[in-house]
Amino acid sequence: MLLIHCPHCREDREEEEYSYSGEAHIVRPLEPEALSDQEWGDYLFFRKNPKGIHHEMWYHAVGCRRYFYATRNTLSYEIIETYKVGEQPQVSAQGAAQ
Amino acid sequence: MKKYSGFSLFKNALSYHENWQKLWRSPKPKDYYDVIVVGGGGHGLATAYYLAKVHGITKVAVIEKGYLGGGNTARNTTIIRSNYLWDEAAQLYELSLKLWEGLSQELNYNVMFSQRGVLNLGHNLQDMRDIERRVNANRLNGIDGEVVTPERVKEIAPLINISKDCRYPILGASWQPRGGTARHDAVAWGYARGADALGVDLIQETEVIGIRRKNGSVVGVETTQGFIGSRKVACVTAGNSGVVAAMAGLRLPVESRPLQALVSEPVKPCLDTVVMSNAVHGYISQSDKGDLVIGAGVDGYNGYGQRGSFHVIEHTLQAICELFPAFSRVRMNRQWGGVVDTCPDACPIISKTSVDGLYFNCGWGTGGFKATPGSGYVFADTVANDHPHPLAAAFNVDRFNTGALIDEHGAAGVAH
Amino acid sequence: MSNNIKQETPLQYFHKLSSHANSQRAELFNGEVEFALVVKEAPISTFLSLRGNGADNAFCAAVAEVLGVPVPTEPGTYHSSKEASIYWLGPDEWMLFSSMDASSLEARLRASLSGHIAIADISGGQTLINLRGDQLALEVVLKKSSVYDFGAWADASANAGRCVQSSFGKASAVVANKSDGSYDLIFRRSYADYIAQWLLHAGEEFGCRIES
Amino acid sequence: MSQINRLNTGARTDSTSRINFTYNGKQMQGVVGDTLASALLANGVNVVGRSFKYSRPRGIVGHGAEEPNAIMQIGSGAATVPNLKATQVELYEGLESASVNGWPNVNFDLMSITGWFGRMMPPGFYYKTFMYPAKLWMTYEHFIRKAAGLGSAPVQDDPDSYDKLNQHCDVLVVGAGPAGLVAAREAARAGARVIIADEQSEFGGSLLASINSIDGQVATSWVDELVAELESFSNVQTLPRSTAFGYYDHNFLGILQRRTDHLGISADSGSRQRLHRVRAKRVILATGAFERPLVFAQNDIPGVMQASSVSTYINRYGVAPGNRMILFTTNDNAYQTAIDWHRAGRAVVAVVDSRSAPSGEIVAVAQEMGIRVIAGSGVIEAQGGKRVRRALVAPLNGDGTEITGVVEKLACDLIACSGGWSPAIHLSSHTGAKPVWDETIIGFKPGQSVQKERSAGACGGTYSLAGCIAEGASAGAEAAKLAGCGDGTVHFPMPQIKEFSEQPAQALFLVPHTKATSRAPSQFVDMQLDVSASGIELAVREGFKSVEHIKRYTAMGFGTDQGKLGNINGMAILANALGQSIEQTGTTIFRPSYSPTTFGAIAGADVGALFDPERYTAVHRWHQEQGAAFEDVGQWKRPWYFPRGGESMQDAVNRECLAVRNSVGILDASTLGKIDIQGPDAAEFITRMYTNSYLKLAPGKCRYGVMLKEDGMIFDDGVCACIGDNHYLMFTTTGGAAGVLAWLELWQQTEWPDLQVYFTSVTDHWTTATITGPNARKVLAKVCDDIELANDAFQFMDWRDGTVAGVAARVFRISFTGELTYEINVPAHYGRHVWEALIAAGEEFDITPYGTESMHVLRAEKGFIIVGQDTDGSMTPADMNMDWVVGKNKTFSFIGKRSLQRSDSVRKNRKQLVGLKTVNGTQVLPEGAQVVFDPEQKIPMSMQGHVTSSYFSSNLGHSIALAVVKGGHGLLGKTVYCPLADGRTIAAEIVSSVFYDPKGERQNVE
Repeated sequence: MLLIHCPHCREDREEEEYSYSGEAHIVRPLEPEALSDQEWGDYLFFRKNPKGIHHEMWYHAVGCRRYFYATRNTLSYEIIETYKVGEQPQVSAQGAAQ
Repeated sequence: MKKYSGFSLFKNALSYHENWQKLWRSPKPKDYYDVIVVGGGGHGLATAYYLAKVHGITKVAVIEKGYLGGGNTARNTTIIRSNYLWDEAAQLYELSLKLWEGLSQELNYNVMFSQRGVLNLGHNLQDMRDIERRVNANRLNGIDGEVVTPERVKEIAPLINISKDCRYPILGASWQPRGGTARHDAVAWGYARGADALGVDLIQETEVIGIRRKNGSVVGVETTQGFIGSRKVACVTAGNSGVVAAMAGLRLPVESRPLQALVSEPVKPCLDTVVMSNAVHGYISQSDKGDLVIGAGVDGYNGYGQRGSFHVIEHTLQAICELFPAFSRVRMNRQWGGVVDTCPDACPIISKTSVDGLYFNCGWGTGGFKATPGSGYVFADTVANDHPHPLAAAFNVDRFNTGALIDEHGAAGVAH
Repeated sequence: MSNNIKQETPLQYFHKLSSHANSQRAELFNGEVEFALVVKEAPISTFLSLRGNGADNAFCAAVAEVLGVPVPTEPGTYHSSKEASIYWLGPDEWMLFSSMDASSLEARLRASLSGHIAIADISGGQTLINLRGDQLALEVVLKKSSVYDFGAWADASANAGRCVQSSFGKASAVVANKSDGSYDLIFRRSYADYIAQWLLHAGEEFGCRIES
Repeated sequence: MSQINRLNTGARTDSTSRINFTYNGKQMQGVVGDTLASALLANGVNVVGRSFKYSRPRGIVGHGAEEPNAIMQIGSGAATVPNLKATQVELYEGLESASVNGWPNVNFDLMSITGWFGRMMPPGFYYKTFMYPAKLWMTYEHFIRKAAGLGSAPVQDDPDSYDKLNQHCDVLVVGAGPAGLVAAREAARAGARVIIADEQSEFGGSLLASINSIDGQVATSWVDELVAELESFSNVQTLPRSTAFGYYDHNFLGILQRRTDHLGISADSGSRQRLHRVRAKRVILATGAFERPLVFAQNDIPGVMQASSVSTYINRYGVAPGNRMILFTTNDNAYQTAIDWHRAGRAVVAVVDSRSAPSGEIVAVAQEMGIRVIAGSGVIEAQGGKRVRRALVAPLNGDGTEITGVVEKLACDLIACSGGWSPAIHLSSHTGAKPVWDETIIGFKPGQSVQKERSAGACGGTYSLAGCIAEGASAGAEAAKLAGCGDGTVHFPMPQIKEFSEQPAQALFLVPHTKATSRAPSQFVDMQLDVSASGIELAVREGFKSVEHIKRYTAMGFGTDQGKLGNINGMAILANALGQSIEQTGTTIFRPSYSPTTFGAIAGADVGALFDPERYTAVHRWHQEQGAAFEDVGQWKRPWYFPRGGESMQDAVNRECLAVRNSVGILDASTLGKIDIQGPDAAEFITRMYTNSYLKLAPGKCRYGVMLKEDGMIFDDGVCACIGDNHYLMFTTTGGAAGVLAWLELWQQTEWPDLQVYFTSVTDHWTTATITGPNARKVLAKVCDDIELANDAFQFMDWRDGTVAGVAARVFRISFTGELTYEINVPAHYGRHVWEALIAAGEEFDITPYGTESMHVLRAEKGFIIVGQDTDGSMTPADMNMDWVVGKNKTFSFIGKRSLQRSDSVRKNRKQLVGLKTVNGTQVLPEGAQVVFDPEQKIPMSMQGHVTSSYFSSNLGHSIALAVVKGGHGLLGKTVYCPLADGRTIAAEIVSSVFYDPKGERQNVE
């Protein structure tokens, strides 16, 4: 039962207010027509799905209606940080490994 | 392998049970195997069993990081049915159901497969259209099923509430009499014992930490007990598929999510079938011990923690109390979570990969347990022949590139 | 518009309904209020959704000029005057509640704002209710209804001006605290029956009445 | 039977206030303050149940949540509750209780399986038999199931209600024993918001049964003062009768409060039980410890009890459960029970101490009282039938593994046992903290915290009272500080406490017998599930090694007591059998619930009418008054049809459909999602989301659009109108509204934040009355005089602002029926007024309200699809014959476009939308029927598609259907077949999906 800090509301709020929206920082290809089926399929469906540090999107659906990003450990469920769209994470899997 | 029977039980009781044979050996890993199965859950053990039994490939190791059947095999709600919508899925699950029907005898191990029937409830008009569609398709595929009225639902499960006045009244259901439940641990142990007797090495408490490749082909696996060679590595690691795939530099179209379940305290028999409702989200049956066994929906976020969020449990019990108001006073004894690998089309991946000799069987989502025998059967065939079994062909990973998905979400919502 | 045009508030059919499980409990509050909890629906009013850049001083100044109330830029706060309240809903989203006419208010705002803004009249789709009564009853009913930590607002009278959009039962609502210790709730019209039933149920142990 | 075991000493019970209750139909009396267990013991009841597998007689062994045997059915009828532990049921007047097993009764049980037959049922015996012949398994299972279960579930609806409070606090203290109480006090004084919860009826924990003195007063008085002090803090919530049953992520705990169960009546106000959903900044676990039983032969005979429970019954409840007691202990602590028993005036036969030279202070005290201490010995077997009659005592070697001398038989009727203590680490274990074995306390302690919690007192392995209080105080102050309150220093002084200094206890997990474990009478580890030491050894013999395997094979710890008593002994016996240490063997993971938790309480108030919100339009009450039948669409209740008189549904739908085509009908379309879109980049954004372009849509104009997911499959559709410069109104499907809004926000906020556009849901703002039919204009004209309605002035796919029935309205001329249609939108508080005005204006045209069913028929006649019915998430626009809606020349690659070019998307024989016309026009195909080309083929048949929509069209006089068929667009004129479950096969011809007015001329009414 997660407690998630909304970077816009600047409060810790209950999980029930949010919905999960998948892996973060997947950029839509600028020229989809230029991609092979495999490259397009990769963008559509294939995910990192790591056990450990994961950057992901959350939607404050019953709240400020903003999407934002979280760095969360998918094993311990610890939320290391939340940050706004346009910002970069302070913690990454590579960084955490070091 | 010494055969189990009422007589063997009697004979062993005479000697105070001091002479029972071990169910399986605990061998040291050999240097090389013809096939290494990564993952000692039900599917992995079944794969090893059928490799040995059907294909005569006995130099097989099953490598399990924990204990046999300790993952989702040990954590599911044991529902078995084959009334899936799409031909591809229906045929695979029907193969599985047919194998279930003789499994205790095949393995000489009572997996307690109880064909008490499965009801899938419909609560709105679209549910009922989907049920009609699915049952019609099932029947033309040779799978038993019928669409039943609320009154018939009530006959099958007398404590269910079929009042028209409740929030989401039951408008009808699909009924598959051949569906039911089985004793989950016994399935793993039965396949393990059977595989072991055919010469398969079951190597527990050994974790695969790398997949060694040479020129795009598999040559073996690195484990916590050292390197073990093999030209064929078959990965069946539900809940960890993405992690294992990453060892070979692959990504999969799967996300690992928590799936939760719970049981009540044991109560006297009061529900003799399996009741599933996608619309209100609850799945319930009663075990032979008397526990009400209840499954929830998948949690909303990725997670490997084998636990999910409490509000999912709350929502599920709201649904159960809606369906069975009398169960409101029964108490939850234990709850737990597993990790399911979910695919975008709610169907599994049984596939060769871009790495020669590396095979994946994953992405079963919430539907893995019921598929155990069939999954093992077609995967063993695919690995043995290095060519997809006809029933596995549609489940290749390339479908996510071509777009030929098998969308079980379409009519099942959640393919439990 | 002429006076014979019938209007219905979302809770129209709930006015004067009450729940009261336990007469003993009612005696406790048998003074001027017979029910420990009173839900009062505001008359039909103006609700506007306002979108814009809260970091833009010109935007804030223009809104304040029209409304007579400063724009709350601090998350989870609202400002109000006799005629209007403005609630922070998100970093670029506010809800206006006012007794002023919707179309003229919208027109005045549009006239004084420039750049990328949006105003939508949502008067027909919202209602505001005031929840007042015994402090314990208020506290319990809010705890029953929402996952939000209203306790963090502590002493409501000293901390009036807080608002939040959060869950309310299985619906959602904007909840704001008032200096008199009561709370305002704003929610969507289609959920009104559900929320009214929810409140009557949640308030039953204290006695709960809905009035217009 | 009278209360033969009631003492008249100063206990917490009031022996002068009698309470009547029944047990298995027999009238009995207890006193105020009793639990059902203490009352049964007072009444001399020995057998309270039969064991699950072997139906052995069982008595009460504990006094709380750990009790494995005294499982009761409480109450009767709708309010009955199965499986309550008698030790946790507070006695009330009129309480009805019954044992859950035993047939015909617990004292005389025909199901009892002992000796030889018991031996036929070792762990795992099910797996080894009942396999042949295969078809008989269901029969075998039928008999196996007869023995299943403990109590019975009610068969009637629950008469009680439940609720929940969402709680947030700085410091949550679980357990109100000495450590918890002082922790709460320190945290409260530091100004923290504190919740303290305890499972028992009153706070105090072990002190409620203590005869110690604290600060010169009786322990219970000290507790009373402390509780009063806590209750005086406004920042403290005290929750007695409240069990913390689960510890979830991020310091979220579930606490179940039993509010009325102890009153015994189904309360007529408020909730029976309340679930506190607590989010705490810090948690202090002060959950105490469980005494560990001793495992010896026939240790399950009634009269074998936990030593601390015996003391509790004496000191707290004033009950001495027997006459002649043997205390069997491995430690000093349990000597208190011998002293308590002696002081109660009953005979202590002996203290059997496994240690060769017990020398603690308390040992001396006992000996001074004249109590015989048999050192270096153990009770190796209990004997008796339904009550212990004697104990076999034998000298043991130093480490308690072998019998070294002659067996002595001692007569007794009570064997009180203490194998030391096991910390109650359940909640800590829920968090994922891995328990660690501590040799000094001979038990598992909480592992490294992974949440913001710490354990204090006995649950952390600190057993002295002074130690518990000191630890509690510092934990309370520290937690408050970490939550931002106070400076972390302990404020209140330590109380003065006199305690005996204790000598080390001995680890003794299995008492040896003269026979091998496999041959000795059963030495029970888990009483409830009949798991014995020999069963564990058998599992090891069969090759199981993992503690989880053993647990699953033997069922150890799966009972409703969750192995609170048996687990540690079981792990130790397993470790011994494997020849490894307990540390290596590890323990199983505890999971919620700590103790069983009522389903209804977890469901809370969200059942019945509040299970899920019902959303209503502003015209809903009018529909109800007209007797409409309703359909669930998402959370909305929509009128399905409006039966008149005794009309059947088909009759009503026929009439409604004819009315629309022949005159005029009216539909409440308010539930359609409506999203207001504003901003300089609105047109660009919308064009990226829909398949077609909106860049050139002028104000006053509408356009129909289809939205795809990025995989190219249709996910929503609707009309989008240009309201003004940079201002649009998007309509969505009823069920898709929230999803579409979130979808738009997702792309704008995360992918294209540079596009300036805002979205606002305005669904609830508008009431939408759709009037449709050749007379629609005439009706509208009667109530609207400021819009020029002429066909060429207000054209198809236009919209206008105006006044309808005196109300400012926005009128769209779009059509989902193919008829002349106006969708009249007004703010919802005018909804009913305008609706009724339209009904009145339409009276002369017999305006006919119609529901979703007729709407579906009318659109199907026109071949218009319904997303979610005719599509299922695997359909592209081309599949739906809607290529015309895909903007081929759009410069931006709109969402889903690329996927339309994948090899599977351009495959020739995709399922495609067609019409089906049954050969016999009176036959209506069932929706969901499968389509085949050859009905004579063998099963499995080759299925070509299925019927998505099917109706009888009263306008056309025959049935119509829409279907998706492989390659259907190229199969017009082909006859296909639908083999049905009822044995019929219906033949139908593939036709155009547009059945009616194919040229679309109907709506051009001049």
